[in-house]
Amino acid sequence: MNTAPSIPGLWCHDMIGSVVFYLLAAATLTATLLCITRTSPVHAVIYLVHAFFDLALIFYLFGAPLVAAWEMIIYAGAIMVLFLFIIMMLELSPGGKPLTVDRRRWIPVLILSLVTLGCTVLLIIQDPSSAGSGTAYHASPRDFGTALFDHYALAVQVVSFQLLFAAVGAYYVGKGEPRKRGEQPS
Amino acid sequence: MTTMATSLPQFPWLSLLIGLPLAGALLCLLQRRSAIECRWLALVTTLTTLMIALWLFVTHGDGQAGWLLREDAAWIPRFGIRYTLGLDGISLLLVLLTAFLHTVAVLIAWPEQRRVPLFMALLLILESGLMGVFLAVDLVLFYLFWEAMLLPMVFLIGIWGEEGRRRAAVRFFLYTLAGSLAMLIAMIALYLLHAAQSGAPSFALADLAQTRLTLTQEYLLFGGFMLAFAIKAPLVPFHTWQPDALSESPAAGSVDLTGLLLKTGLYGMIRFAFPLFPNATRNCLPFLAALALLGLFHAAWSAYRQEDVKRILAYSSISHLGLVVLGLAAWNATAWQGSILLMVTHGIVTGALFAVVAMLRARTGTRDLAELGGLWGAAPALSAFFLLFALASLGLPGLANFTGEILVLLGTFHTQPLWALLALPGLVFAAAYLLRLVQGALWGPAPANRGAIADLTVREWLVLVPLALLTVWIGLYPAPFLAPLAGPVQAALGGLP
Amino acid sequence: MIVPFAHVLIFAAILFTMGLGCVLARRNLIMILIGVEIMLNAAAVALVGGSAYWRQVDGQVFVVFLMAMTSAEVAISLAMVVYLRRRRGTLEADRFDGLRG
Amino acid sequence: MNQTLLFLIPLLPLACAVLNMLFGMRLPRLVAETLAVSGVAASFLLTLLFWGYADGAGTHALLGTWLPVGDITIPFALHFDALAAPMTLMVTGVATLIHLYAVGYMHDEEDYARFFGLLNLFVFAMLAIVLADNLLVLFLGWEGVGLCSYALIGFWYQKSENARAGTKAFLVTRVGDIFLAAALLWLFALTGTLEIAAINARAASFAPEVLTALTVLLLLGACGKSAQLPLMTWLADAMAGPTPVSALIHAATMVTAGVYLLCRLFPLVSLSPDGMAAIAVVGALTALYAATCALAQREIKRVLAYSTMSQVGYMFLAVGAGSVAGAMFHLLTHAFFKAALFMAAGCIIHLAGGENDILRMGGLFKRGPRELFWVFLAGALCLAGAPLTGGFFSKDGILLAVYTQGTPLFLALWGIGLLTALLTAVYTFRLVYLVFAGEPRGHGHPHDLPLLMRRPLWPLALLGLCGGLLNLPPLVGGHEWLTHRLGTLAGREILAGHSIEWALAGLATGLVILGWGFARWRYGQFRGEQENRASRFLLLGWRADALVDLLFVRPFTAMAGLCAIGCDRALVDATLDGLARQTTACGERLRGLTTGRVSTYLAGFVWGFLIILGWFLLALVK
Repeated sequence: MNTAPSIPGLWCHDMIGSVVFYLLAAATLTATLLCITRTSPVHAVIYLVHAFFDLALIFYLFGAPLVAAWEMIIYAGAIMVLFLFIIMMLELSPGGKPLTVDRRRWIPVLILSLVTLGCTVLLIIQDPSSAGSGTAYHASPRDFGTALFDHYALAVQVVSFQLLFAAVGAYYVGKGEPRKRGEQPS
Repeated sequence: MTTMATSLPQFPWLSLLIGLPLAGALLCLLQRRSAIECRWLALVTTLTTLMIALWLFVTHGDGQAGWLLREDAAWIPRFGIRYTLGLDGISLLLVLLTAFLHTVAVLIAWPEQRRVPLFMALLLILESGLMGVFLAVDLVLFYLFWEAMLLPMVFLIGIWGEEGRRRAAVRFFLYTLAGSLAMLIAMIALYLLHAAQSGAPSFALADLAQTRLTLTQEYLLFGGFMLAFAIKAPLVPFHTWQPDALSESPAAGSVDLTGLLLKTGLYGMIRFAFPLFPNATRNCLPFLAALALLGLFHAAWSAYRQEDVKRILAYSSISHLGLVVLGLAAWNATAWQGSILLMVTHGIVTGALFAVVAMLRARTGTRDLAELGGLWGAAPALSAFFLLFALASLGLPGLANFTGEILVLLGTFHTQPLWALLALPGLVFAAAYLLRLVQGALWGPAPANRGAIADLTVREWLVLVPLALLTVWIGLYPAPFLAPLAGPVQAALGGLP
Repeated sequence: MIVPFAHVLIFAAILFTMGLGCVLARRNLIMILIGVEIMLNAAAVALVGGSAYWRQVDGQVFVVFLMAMTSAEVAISLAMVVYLRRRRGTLEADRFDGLRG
Repeated sequence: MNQTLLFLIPLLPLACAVLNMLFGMRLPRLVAETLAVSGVAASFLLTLLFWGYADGAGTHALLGTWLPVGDITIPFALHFDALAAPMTLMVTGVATLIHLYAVGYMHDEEDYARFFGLLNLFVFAMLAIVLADNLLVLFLGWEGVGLCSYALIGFWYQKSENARAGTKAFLVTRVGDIFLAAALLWLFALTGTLEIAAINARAASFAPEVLTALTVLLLLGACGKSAQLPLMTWLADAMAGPTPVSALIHAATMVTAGVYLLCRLFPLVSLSPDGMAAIAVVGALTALYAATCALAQREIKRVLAYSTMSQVGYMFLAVGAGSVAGAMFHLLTHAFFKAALFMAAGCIIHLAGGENDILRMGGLFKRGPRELFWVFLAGALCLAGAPLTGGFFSKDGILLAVYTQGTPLFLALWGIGLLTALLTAVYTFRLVYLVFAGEPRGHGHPHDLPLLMRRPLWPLALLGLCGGLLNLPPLVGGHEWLTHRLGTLAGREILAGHSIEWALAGLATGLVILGWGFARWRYGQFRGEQENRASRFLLLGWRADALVDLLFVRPFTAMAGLCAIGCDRALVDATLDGLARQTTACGERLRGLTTGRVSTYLAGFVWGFLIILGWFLLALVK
């Protein structure tokens, strides 16, 4: 169990998996780099969403399909959208400029998208869960659920409480300052 | 010492002594509506505690050595910390004094109007902490109570004090905290040394006293403990917090501070510092005596120069405690008995003086000696009490302080004639500053702009009469108060040179 | 395992460093939060990689906890961003120095 | 009878004092006064009743334990013996008469309960000294009389000078007390007991140096209470108190306590020749000093105060010469005539309308009650030592005892004694002439004195005149009753030929006549008193106050200032404040680090992280 296998997993014998990993890693890093260098927060968030797509693929590659799904749903889907909402709500982007189509700006996006898309197709063709002889590690949702709700039941409870507190806290902080009595509404 | 525990499970009187005031304090805090109820609650609590202490005094005050009562329970076994309380003759007297002075303090604080529940609660917590200090035998427990009694006092000064209360409270806090930190470090070091030697970690006094230490180690640890005790006592270079704290604190606080808190330092020396480090103690006795003499005279001189009545009393307190320390340093049974008796009588007499001065201040609105005067014509009863306690304080035979002082001097002369002779002029100095105080307050013409002054109220009679009776009683028949000391003092001296 | 575990860790480390750089270099609160997200994801990569390496499901479980925590953190911090924007009218991190000694 | 009843002698005045202090103001005035007088009178009668107890070695009485010192317990115990009995009788008797006088004297005083309470308390304390069986009880009385003296000198406290005089008296006597206390501690350390008889019994085994040191300590202790050099400055100022107080405390009883102490411990004291010489020297010098001062005083009571000091000096001289009987004899006669003089002086001041200055008196012989003149004259004759009065015999006895010592030192002291006798006659008759002779120079309106102020004078004056009978020398057919009564306690036996005795008596008589002649020549007619430097010097008591001020009070005050301001504030407090300021400054510097910006903290965090990482790397490399 805890002895590291000396030979890398089965999936590597056809080398496709490793190539895909390196490709995805490179894509992720590129996207992240672009993300953190943007001046516009909207662009940054979009690049980050892209990076999360790649990460989700890597997770899938590592035999964690459930985590990959959640990465997509929660991170890319919920959290980043929340970011976008806030950015837009507060009008943080340098807006007002007409949307000019600058071709050069599309080049990195296109390359990244192509890489990601290619990797996705590759993975769909070569399903890691069905392909190998079973020695590669793959956590089925059943295993995952058993571990989560059996062994880590208490932690789940704690985390859920934390989420509840966060929700309450966010509500409290976000509702704004209570207007003092007699003060004119601004 | 540890084997003295009685076999039958007894009623936990000692825990009751600590717990009762604490319970009273909680009740005071819980019902914060009525100030009157709080006062009565505090009075009933302190009176009950006094009854218990008196009962213990009557039944156990026969001068037996060793623990008269002992309670022991495991508390934090991993570090060898136990909940151990012990009562011997020395602590018996101090417990009695604590219970008595707190009853008086509640009566003194009766007219307090601001935040009465909190005031009474703090007073009761203070009593609880003091009881704990005088009863704890486990070092950690002792330290806990030691700090626990500090905070209520700081708040009493800081909230209800007079004009300069903030500065006084902060000074008091910082000074004593610095001392107790030194003690804490020394305590832990001793614990670790002992644990390394015996393999059985323990904070019990009797166990730690068995630790084998090199002389250097002893000096260092002894210094740590003595710093805390010397600041609290206070010995002279560490005394400047005390006049501030005493003069700025409210009346009940002054009584408590001078009567009891200062005694914890001396008690700590007797109970912990001396028996834990016998060799260092033996070598440091002359040094201690020098400090005591220095304090005796320095404080007397300083007292002579003060204009503030409460500061005069504060310095007189330091001066008297110098004599107490001298008696301890003389290392002689008679001197020790005298010192401990002087601790008690000083608590009563100086406490009474502070009470009288508070009454004076309530009437005249000033503490400045130059603005007082001619009090005898206006309030003879108050003045008579003032004079009585001042005379007791300057060591008039037949009044309380004399018995302690003469025992200290007799005992000291026996072992160290020179020290006793050097201390003697202190009697004249005490007379000088106290008579200056009496002269300024009671005699002379009354200030022109002072209105009529009422004499004592019933409550004030209730405060002063017991104090005066005790002053005379101890002055004329101190035997019952000396009796419990015989055994413990012999035992304490026996272990050493 | 399809790649050496060390490579996975190096990847996670680079990602983490990028996030850290973002947090340190940017002054916009939103960008700082984005940097924090990147760092958290780097941690997730390491966890999933470890899970695959040791063939234990626990790493993935922790990623789930991490996501839950992240969402809580994001919820609160974005609420605070809104709050600060309303109160102070800016999101420049260096403008907020209420803790200055 | 039970000997514990002896305790009634001191305790009755105490009880009356306590009653008067607690309830005096609520009782009718007459009850309070009766209580005070009857308490003292009752102890006088009790003393007479118990007279027989003093026979032989005397009687011990034990009331109870006081102070347990280790294994020894110091009790409240009395010892009523041949030395204590006459003293007790004198104290209670004189006190009774003075109490009666005081009732008249303090007739208009509002605060009578405090006065009589304190006066009774004083009698108690004095009796405690007289009757004490151990030194601690004696010390109780010793401090007790000091307290009463303090409170009574400052009785009229509205005037700050009065209260200050009381404080001065207390402080100066307390300086003496610490020497007594030192002697007490030393004796306890040497013998393990404080019982006077036991100490006297064991004194012979002490080393000579120890004996001398102890004697000097006791002497200094006695000097404080008895206003002898060098602790004499308080007595003249003590005259600020009411006259009955001066009569009782500062003439008859308390100031003689020092003499009594030395007599009590005479077996110890007498073992040290050097100590005895010191006592005699102190006594003689004080006698001369006080007599010179008395010559120039202007206030009647101060003249009497200095004369008291001078006469007490004679008593010390007697003790130093080894004659306890002589000292006690003079003590008793002096108590009688000096009390009479003081009370008469009180009447004179009363008649002169509160005027104290003898230069503004005069003419009282013509205009005042004749009775007063005779009483005063009787007292003055005794004081001057006119032949056949009590003062003559007692003073003569002392001079004889000194003369028969024979050493050069004692002969010199004898010369001083003779000179003092001459001066005494001069200032006494000066007083008489200035007060009674000539025409009135003041504004007094003669009026009748209350009966209670006149009657008590007679018995005292008579006692003074006839006091010689107490110890009449065989020379004139007496039996030396007091000496026989004292028995072994009487000290050295004085052996002198009749011719010497006659010669000395003649010499003394001659000196008195000489002094009287001088006074008559100088003051018979009032010629005013011109003030010159010498008289001013004497008026101020040889400027002793200024000297004490310079030598002790100012250094004390300066030291107090140094301690309170120099040391506490400038040194300790300033050091601590400096520490506090340094700490604050450090904090100020450090607060620059906390910019409050997230970026700064993050940067710090990263740097810390990098350092830890680097440390791990270093460890790895090693």
